[in-house]
Amino acid sequence: MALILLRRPYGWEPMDLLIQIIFGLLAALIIGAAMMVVTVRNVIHAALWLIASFFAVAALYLTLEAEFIAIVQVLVYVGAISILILFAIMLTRSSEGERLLTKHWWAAALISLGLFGAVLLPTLIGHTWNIPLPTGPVDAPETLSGVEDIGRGFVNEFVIHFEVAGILLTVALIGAIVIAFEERSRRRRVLTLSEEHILRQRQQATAERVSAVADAAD
Amino acid sequence: MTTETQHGSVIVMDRRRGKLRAGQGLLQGLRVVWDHWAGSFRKNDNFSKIHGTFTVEYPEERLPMPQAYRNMPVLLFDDESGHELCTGCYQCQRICPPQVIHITQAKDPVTGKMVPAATEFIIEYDACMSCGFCAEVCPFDSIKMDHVYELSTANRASLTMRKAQLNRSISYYTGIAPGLWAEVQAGAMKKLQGSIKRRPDVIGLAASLTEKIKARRLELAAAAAAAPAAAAVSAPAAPAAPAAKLTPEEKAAKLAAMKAANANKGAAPAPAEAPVALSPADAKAAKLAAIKAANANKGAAPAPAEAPVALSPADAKAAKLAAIKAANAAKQAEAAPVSVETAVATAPLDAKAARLAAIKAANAAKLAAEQGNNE
Amino acid sequence: MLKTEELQINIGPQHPSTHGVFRMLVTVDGETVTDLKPVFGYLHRNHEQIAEVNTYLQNMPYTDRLDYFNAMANNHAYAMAVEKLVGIEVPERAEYIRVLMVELTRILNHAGALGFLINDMGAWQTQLAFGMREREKILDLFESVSGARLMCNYFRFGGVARDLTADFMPRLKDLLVAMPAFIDEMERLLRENEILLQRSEGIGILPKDLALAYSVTGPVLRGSGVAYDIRRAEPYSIYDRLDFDVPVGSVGDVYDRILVRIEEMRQSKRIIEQVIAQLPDAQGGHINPKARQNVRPPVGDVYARVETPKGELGFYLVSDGSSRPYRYKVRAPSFINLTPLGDMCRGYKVADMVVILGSIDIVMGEVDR
Amino acid sequence: MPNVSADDLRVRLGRALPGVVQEVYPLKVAPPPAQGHAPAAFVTGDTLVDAARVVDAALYLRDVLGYAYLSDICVVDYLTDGIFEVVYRFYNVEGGPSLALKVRVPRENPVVPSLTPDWPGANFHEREAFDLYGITFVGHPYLHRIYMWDEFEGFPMRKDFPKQGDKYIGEDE
Amino acid sequence: MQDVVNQVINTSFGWGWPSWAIALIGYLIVAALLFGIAPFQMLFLTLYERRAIARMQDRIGPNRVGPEGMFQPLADGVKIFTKEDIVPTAADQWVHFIAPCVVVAPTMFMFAVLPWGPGMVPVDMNLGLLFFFAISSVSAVGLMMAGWASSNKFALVGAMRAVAQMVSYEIPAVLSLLAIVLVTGSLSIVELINYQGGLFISTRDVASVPDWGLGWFIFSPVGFLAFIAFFIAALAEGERTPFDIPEADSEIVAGYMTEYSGMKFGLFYLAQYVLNFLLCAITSIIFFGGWQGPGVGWLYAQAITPVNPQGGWVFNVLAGVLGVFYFLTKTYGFFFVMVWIRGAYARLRIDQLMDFGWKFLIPLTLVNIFSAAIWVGLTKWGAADGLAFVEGWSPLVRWAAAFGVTLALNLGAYLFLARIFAQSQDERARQDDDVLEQLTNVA
Repeated sequence: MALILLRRPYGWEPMDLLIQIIFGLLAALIIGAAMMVVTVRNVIHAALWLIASFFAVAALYLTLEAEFIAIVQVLVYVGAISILILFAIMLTRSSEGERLLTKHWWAAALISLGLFGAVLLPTLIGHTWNIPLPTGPVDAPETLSGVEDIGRGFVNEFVIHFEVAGILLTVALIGAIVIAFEERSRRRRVLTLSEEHILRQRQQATAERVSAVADAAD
Repeated sequence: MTTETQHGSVIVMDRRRGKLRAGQGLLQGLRVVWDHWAGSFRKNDNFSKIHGTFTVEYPEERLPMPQAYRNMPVLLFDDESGHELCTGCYQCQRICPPQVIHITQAKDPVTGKMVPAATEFIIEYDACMSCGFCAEVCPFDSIKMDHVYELSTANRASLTMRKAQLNRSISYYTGIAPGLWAEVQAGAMKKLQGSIKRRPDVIGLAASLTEKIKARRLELAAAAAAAPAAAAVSAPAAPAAPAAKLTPEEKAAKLAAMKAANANKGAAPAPAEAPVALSPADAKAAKLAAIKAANANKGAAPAPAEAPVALSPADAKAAKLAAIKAANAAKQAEAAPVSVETAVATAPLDAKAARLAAIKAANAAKLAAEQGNNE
Repeated sequence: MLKTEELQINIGPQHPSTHGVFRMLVTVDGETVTDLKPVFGYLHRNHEQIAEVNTYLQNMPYTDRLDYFNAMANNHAYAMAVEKLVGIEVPERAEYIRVLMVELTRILNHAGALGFLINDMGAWQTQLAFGMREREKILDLFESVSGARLMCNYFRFGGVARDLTADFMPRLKDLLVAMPAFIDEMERLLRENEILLQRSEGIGILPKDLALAYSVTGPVLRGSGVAYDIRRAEPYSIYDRLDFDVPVGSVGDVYDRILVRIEEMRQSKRIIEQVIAQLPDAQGGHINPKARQNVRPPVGDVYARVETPKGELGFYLVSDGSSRPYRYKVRAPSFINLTPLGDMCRGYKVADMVVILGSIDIVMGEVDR
Repeated sequence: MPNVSADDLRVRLGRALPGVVQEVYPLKVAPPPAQGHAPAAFVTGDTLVDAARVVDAALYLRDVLGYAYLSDICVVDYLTDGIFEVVYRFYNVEGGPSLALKVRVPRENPVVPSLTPDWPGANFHEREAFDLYGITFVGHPYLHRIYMWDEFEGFPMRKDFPKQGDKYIGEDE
Repeated sequence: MQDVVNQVINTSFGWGWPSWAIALIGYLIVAALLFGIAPFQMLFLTLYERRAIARMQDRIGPNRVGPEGMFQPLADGVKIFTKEDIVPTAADQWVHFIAPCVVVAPTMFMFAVLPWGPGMVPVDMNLGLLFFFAISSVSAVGLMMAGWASSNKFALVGAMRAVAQMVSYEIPAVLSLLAIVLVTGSLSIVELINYQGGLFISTRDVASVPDWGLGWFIFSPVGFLAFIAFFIAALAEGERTPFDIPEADSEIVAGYMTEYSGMKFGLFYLAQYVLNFLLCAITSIIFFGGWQGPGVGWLYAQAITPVNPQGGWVFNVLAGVLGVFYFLTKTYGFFFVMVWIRGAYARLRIDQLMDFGWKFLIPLTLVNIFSAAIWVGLTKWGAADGLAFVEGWSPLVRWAAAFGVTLALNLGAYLFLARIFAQSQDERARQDDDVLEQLTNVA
């Protein structure tokens, strides 16, 4: 990747600046998009902002050289989850919602800030700043991001987790299918002309049979 | 499963159920399309082939128009004389399904009577449906269907065609539909011969007129005896034709001459000199001359209007007009001997025109004579 | 639970697949059609009223405009009606020429109709282009005899307008050489194509007895399994002298209609071959090009019908003894074949609806009149 | 099934359904006065039936005689006689010529029972007749205008419908 | 590209620019190049398609603007640019505006991992294939936006169909590629191409095979079935006949594009054709060796590469030209197949499309993955992996055994599934007898 190449030791200073700028832009985009998600009135717009936020997060992963995670973020969140959200919203059909920033918005803001601080503060406090930057060649890229490692991890180390997740997903899938079938069977079936015709013929035949039986009884 | 009937049977279409469908049909379809693709690199204009490009690249290449092709009616006129074949008979106007033909018939400027020509002929091309009925009914073969199809315009009003825009020469029409024009000629010839055979003396006259003419003829015979001299003036015109067996045209010409001569009967000789030598294209000139002659005679002392018109083969109209005018002039002058010398060369193409001229001349002469008699 | 809501959509009057200005007011539940109301009249010009103002002959070119695909067949029906009313005999040669033209019309109509049907199924015009190619050849022939490709105006009361031109027969024979290849190719493209089978099998079924009750005609009726062909049931013109088979379907779905149309093209070709073989015998006869331009039929009424490619086209004429018809009614096959559309589409998907409409093969000029 | 002629039909229909068949009386079809000849009398050769019982007659044709195919329904406006004539045309699927049933209703109150419940194919024919002539078909499931728009006034195929001048022209242009 | 830029700037001019600047310039140049190539591909492909399909229909096609109609796409472009841009009043203005961009952008991204020739890849990502498909799924968002923002029923239905189709056909596409990935053991597109040297048999499977650049995957049963499945899925992804349901003009006018005009419509068009090009390109790369072909490998071995710095630059050029030639020939060949299919077939119905994808294509690709596993086992594994019986077989015999087994398996699976699928479709087409019976009893 480009950024790996940029990390070559000669001239890291401008490279670092570039990374910083990119990070800043991405962070701004993520936060801005996330803010838009909760503030816009139109639900579809909110979903679209969410997608933008997802995408920016994927880009952020790239700057961290986690290619696989980045690509999977795009594939799963942007390509699938967001579509699911959009579908859900469109099917429920009420895209214009109430504006959720009520007059007590400051309370909400306070709570969020508090929670955010609760997470961030220990990090800020516990972090050791001013570590001297490494000199000399950079380490080989981290191996965890490799697909192969993830694959091996799935079938060796984390096989139970993997299997459980797989079973969970399968169960969810089967459940969805069952629900869909139930719904389909309950739906009013529109008879086609020929089906209606055959039905009428059969009913007539039954009626005749019944009347014949009645006649015979008489 | 088939059921026999008298001619052929009833086939129940085979739906080919139960065949394994694993994509063979799709491959077959691909094969068909491939054959067309592979075959499309040569051109094909042969009806018996289904492969090859059939495109006609329109502005450069054009399909040959079949002769029968019809798109928008036009009026025909004779190339050499400019004689318009239309007589303004209203047949086309009457049959036109969308009613887009509007005719104004020509009037004689002197008498105000209708003459067999159209002064204005309007066809609304924008509403015309090119059904071709007008061309079919036209008894004078003057309205024909054109082959021009690039008529689109942004200006709808420009599609109201007047006579000047509708006029096409006969040679133009023979260019686009030689076979059809040959048919027209053959048909006209046949008709003419038929009618001459049937009634050699009243060519082309309406049946209602023949009785009148018969009656007139008797009177005329009596009158002719009274004035042999006057008749003799114009007599030499007729014998000019070969005596043995007259062709229809000659007969027509003779008849015209006779009628004209009859008109002069009982008139005092008062020569109004109007020697007009007609060049082939001088139809107008002839007409003018005739009018001039008529004007000269009008209200003047009786003067013989001498109009020796040497007609070229295609000058039927000119002859016709001249005859009419001369006749009118004679009538006006009450007794002006007019001798119309019509030497019509026999050309099959002009049979009709000549015949028409003859008829018109005859009619005019008859009218004149009648009037002359009455007074 | 997701509840689906019924939705009303207008397909047409401006829509790529409505074969003209035709509107279908469709109620859909999801993708399933629950109700369909055909709405038309956008091309209504009161043709029948116009015809009452015109003379009998003047109506001839207007019949071309009914079903502009099959002008010759329309001419035939109208000419037959007037001839029946007045009592005009048609010379033999003219009859043969008429049948020749009408059967050519049938081929060109089916070639086009199949192409449009496959287009409605979403093909990108290849089948249509092949059909149009053959159609163009036939139109060339029409043009050479009648002077126009579509608005032929070729039939006259008691004959036809013009005799065949000298180059007509050789060209027709060339065309007949190409015809089997074309029909076989069409069959190879359509008959076993899995996609087409999926799109047409079991779609738009019109059962046999319902087809009769719905008064549908032509390939739609025969596709439902009723072997009713007017050429056979009530032979007119010279059809009683010609051998041909009547193809019928067995299920009555779109696929059967396709098969019937393909087979009808074959049969038409067979008829044309017979006409060519028998035509020289009729050479002596004339064709009455300008016969009876101004007819004045006696007081009475008449109904004459022919089997056009789309079905039974009938003309009901009432004469009051004048030169204009007192009543002039067109029984248009496209119009009546539309009657079961709403019922036929019920229960199928929206995409099928388009195909069912295509399989009926309507021409709006005839529906709206 | 053997074909039935029109005269035969009249006899058989009269026997099977007494009172349905009506006596045919001549109609005065009047040409426009401009054409200047006397109105001619028109005596139809087809079977004239009672308007109220046309469905019975039609069912007889279908079920007994086998004329199951309803080909055409046509209305003729006989203005001078003050009637509308509705012509039903039936065919036998086996082949052969048609049988026509004719029904005459007064122009002032044209009401005919509908055939649509028994012949769905009569649907559009009857709607067309309603649209263009204003004949009410009792029992028709959806008797609306078919060609003209719903707001249109008048029945354009009637002989007394004004041929010239249109109040709708000028609104659009 | 960096090498060239470095050569020019630092060696020729001697400016001594830092590496990151060189890299940046190199990437920028490549990006600009690709950005120019993408619309060019679209222009070319539209003309190509129109001409090819015209030939199939016995026509000539556009041949008026320029020689052989060469400038017809430009004329169309000018027309589209100058057209009025209409936005419906009821539309969501911003979403309506952004949607085409969201659709186009991913297709441009996808060029980043596309190798054009030997050593000619913008970015050799070791997750290239995954990146390719991850990015391609983003355009579904754009389609959704377009359909929703137009506030038109046809557009919305079209968008729904498009998204449903894209999402469900991504599965067979990825599954069929999974088989290939299993065989190669890599997600890198470059690695995939390198794998395909050889002559009908890949040199990686049997090392003794001469390297003519013809060891394509298409010659193995696994690859062939994967190719069929992938190409069908690619047709669906690219919204090509017989899967052009989202824009089925006979049903829903133009799908999500209904309310677009002018350049926005042009952008959709651009996205579609560029996507088609990319799908054809990726098909040719994965199954037909991309730039692999007779001569390229040898030429590239003589060229200046990191492995071989002593090579001649002439060979660089020759290998590049030949490689790009092979690659483009194959790609346009596949586009021709797309056009060919478009010329021959009708369109499926949406439910039939779903049926086909889920009931036929996905089982087939799953079987193919199984085949691929067998292939890998028979050609690569040994006693250490638990396959003792293959020990001692020559590579050719192992390859032959793998070929035979997978061929039998795949063919059997295909015929079996085809029969089952045809039967299920047949039953759908027929009267649903059970339902009728049920209804009769109820009534």
